Amino acid sequence: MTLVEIKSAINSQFPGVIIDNEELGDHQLELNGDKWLDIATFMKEDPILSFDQLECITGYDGGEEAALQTRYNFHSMEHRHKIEIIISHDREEPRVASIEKLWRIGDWFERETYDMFGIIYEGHRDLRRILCPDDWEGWPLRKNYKGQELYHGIVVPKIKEEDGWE
Amino acid sequence: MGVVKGDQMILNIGPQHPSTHGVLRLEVMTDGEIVSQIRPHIGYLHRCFEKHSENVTYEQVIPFTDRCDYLASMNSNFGYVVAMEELMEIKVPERVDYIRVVMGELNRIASHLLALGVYGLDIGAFTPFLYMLRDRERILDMFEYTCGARLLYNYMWVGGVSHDLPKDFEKICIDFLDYFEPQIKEYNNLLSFNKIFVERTADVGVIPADVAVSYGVTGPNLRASGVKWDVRKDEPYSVYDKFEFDVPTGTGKFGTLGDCYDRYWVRMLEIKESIRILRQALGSIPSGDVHQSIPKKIRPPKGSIYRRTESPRGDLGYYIVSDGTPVPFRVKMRSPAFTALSCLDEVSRGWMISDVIAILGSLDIVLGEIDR
Amino acid sequence: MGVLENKFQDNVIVASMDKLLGWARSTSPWYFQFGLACCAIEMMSSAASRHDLERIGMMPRSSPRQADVMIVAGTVTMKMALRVKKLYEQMAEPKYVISMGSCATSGGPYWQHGYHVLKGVDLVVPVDVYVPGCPPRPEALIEGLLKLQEKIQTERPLTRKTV
Amino acid sequence: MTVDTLINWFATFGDFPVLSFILAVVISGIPLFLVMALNAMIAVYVERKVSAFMMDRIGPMGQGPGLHAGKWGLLQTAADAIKLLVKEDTVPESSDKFLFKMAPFIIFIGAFLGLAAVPFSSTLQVVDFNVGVFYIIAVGSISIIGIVMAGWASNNKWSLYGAMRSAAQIISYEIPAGLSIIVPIMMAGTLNIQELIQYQNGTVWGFLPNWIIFNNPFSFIAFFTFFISAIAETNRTPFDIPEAESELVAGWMTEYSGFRWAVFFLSEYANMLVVSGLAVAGFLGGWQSPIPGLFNTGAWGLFWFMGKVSLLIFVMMWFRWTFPRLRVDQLMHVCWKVLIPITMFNIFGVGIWKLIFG
Repeated sequence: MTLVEIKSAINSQFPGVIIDNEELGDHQLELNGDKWLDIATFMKEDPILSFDQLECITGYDGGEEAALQTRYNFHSMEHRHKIEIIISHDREEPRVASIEKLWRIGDWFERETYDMFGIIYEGHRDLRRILCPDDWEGWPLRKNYKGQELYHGIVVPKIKEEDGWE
Repeated sequence: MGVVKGDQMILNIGPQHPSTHGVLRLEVMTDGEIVSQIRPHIGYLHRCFEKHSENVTYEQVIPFTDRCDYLASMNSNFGYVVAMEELMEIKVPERVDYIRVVMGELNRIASHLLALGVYGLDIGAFTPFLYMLRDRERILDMFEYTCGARLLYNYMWVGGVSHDLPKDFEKICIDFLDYFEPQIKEYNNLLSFNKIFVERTADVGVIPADVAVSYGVTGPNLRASGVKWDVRKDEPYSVYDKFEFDVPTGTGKFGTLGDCYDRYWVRMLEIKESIRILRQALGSIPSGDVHQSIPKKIRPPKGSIYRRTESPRGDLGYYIVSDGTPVPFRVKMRSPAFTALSCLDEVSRGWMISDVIAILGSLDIVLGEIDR
Repeated sequence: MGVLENKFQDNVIVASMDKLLGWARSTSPWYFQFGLACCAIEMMSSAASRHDLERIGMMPRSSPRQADVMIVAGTVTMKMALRVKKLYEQMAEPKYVISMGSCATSGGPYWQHGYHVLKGVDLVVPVDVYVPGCPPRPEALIEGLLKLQEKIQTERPLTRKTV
Repeated sequence: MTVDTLINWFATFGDFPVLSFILAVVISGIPLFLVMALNAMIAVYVERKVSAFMMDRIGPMGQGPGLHAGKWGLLQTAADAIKLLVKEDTVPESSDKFLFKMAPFIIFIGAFLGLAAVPFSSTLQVVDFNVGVFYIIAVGSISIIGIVMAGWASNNKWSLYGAMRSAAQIISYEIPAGLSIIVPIMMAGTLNIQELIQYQNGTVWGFLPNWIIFNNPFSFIAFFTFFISAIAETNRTPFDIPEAESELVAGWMTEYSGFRWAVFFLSEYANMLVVSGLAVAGFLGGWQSPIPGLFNTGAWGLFWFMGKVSLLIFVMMWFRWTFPRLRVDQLMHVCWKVLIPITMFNIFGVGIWKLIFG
């Protein structure tokens, strides 16, 4: 299926969720995040779409002014077509529905994005940090991230030049 | 992890343990020897690949991709440059494509050899591991001859490769293949058809096809479950569509479809397929300049791309966002070992501790790639 | 050891005993199977058929209690740093540490932007020999081990230390 | 025998039985300990070399700076032993310290007592019991107490798993081992090891030495069941699940360092010697020459005995570096559902055989 067909399939089921964005590429589709769980369920279970494989979840921080985004790459083993869904979140309080129960790998991918960007996936059963330690501070992949100075008494940043070592 | 009940005990495997293949920690809830739940803890090797890529130029990302999947660095490079070339719409000379395929397949053999050998080690067989490492050493020699590095190559560049093939490389490579092909029989006699090995792996840790797809398991692990999915065939990149090769899938050779033995055996068959590809590719490398289409300055147009390639562990995807500057805005690596590890909990429930080690080994994880 | 360590005046018998102990320790430095990252693969290669660490008497042990040399092979992250320290503390005296590769030595390529990477394992455990390289070749690791053996041989474990 | 001879010799000096008994035991015990240490050192060296050659390596070569470990690394194990002797003796804070310290000695005692009844030659045997075979099997299971103590006292989960696996394994495999060794006992009609070996004098089928293994088909099978059980009892691959390196780190030895750990090593190799010695005595003619009637006297006995034992130990090493490891339930399966029925059948078969041909 092409993007247009997928687009119309989603649009007929959930009118008005697709956000028009001229900058998007061939396989990309920007959606409104409010009904995301329902749309995802539809995308997985509809026999025409049948996106049975969640390829990747990418967190995205557009910078100070822009929004945080979650980008989902889906692929259908059955029909061999693919699509990328983009959902934007509020910067102050990034929240979106979790799709962890639909695709089991969503569990770890969402945990990773939470760990790196602080995007909260509502309904996730076990939303903890996955790569960084549990007591790590800040969201490392946000553009305004400042690394912490000490971690359990160990110096984190490189020792500065004025200390005589570069 | 649930509440520990009367007879249960939490066993902590790792981060330092001989068979966690790196620094993985498994929190295992056991009842005697039987495992009731596993909680993997990863991130002990989180080296901030994605943060680094946002701070260095596009060319400089390549050495970091090397270090992610350190067993198949060529394939990591390959995935990145394929994605970049698609983003920049560069057409590379055919010679470059052939060289890349040769290197990628050689590295696939090397990676599978290590995976199979270490798997033998997990089951308790010492000697096959050293035999396989001995033969892997010869592949590394060829890489060293080509680009000077043994393990982390930084060989494939956007638009080309760093060095042309050295003198007589084709002959050396064919010599190696002639030497190597009979060795597979030795491995089979020593390990694959060993009764104890079959007993330990057949019927253990079955991943049904639908579970595998839901967990995003790819590569040999998915194919062992019977799903015929290989990016080289289904979404061909480079010049893979010019070669004739089969995609081996699991057949339940000694047990159930999708068990540990199938995952082991699919890798063994893939080595043979790689040899087939290599023989075809080595016979027909066109001549040309490998540097001619390397751009002076890499400045991709604004936009983003998600491209996956077939690394020895499965679908290796790169999500690259460009904002028009020479520094990537965002690079995300979709790691196949990450998804493979995530299904460990579901697959190992009800098996014994020894089986958990067997299942973990059969998934062939590389922690560098999981934690990035 | 414990009670006997550094308790004796320097004389010819103590010196020969020192020499014997130094010889024994340097000849059988069993290393700790503790691979972290890329360098662990090269460590495996050096133990395998072609390079064969057992030639110089090294044997892998997977329990820290029985090992003498800890080869820190790879990047140490913040999450791992405290574990590395604990493993070092679990080893029995005399214990030695080899920092293999530039990641373990200084953070290596992850030095500048690695918010989660420990900038050198010497921030948590004392290091005896640094082996440069990313990753070091097996030959380089063996060179480092030979240097360590030389160092052990010059030690005077029994002789009282004079300041 | 040595002990008896010494006691008799002391008796010629006067009548002090207790003192002469103690003296005799000590005098024959010290060489036994030396044999044990020497055995471990040689066996470890050989094992490292054998494994290296099997793996396409060269093993310890004593390469290194300054004073290295001699030609071909011959002094390698000596260096290992000295190093382990002076290494720090760690006792974990949370362990049961008394049991932790005791365990190596218990294991050592098990191996040591077993060694005392091994017939190195027709005269070279520390004690010649009238129930020697039974005695070796019995003291062989003392070590299991030590293993369970070590595993429990370490307060480490790996150790606990190792100890529990080891207990289950050794106790289970005692049964097929015991049942297999009944075959030679039935044939020779004695429990005394020397008499058992004497029984194997002469030829069978005209040309083969009259070893029990060649005597009839049942005893032939019995040798293999005994050897397999013996490997399992010494925790060697493919039955090394108690110390399975890739699963349990180092099993019940995980928390031990330095010399206590070396004692474990010592006992393991002594155990190998004991079980191989028993297999040789029971099935392979003990110190009897393989060419009936020739080279059968004095020191030749020692040579033949050690030769056969070394062969069996070599086979054990060969197994170790070739085979993968079984799982716990498969191990039990092999023991209870395969070996024990076979050995039972064997005993029955030998009984019938003796009735008809004996």
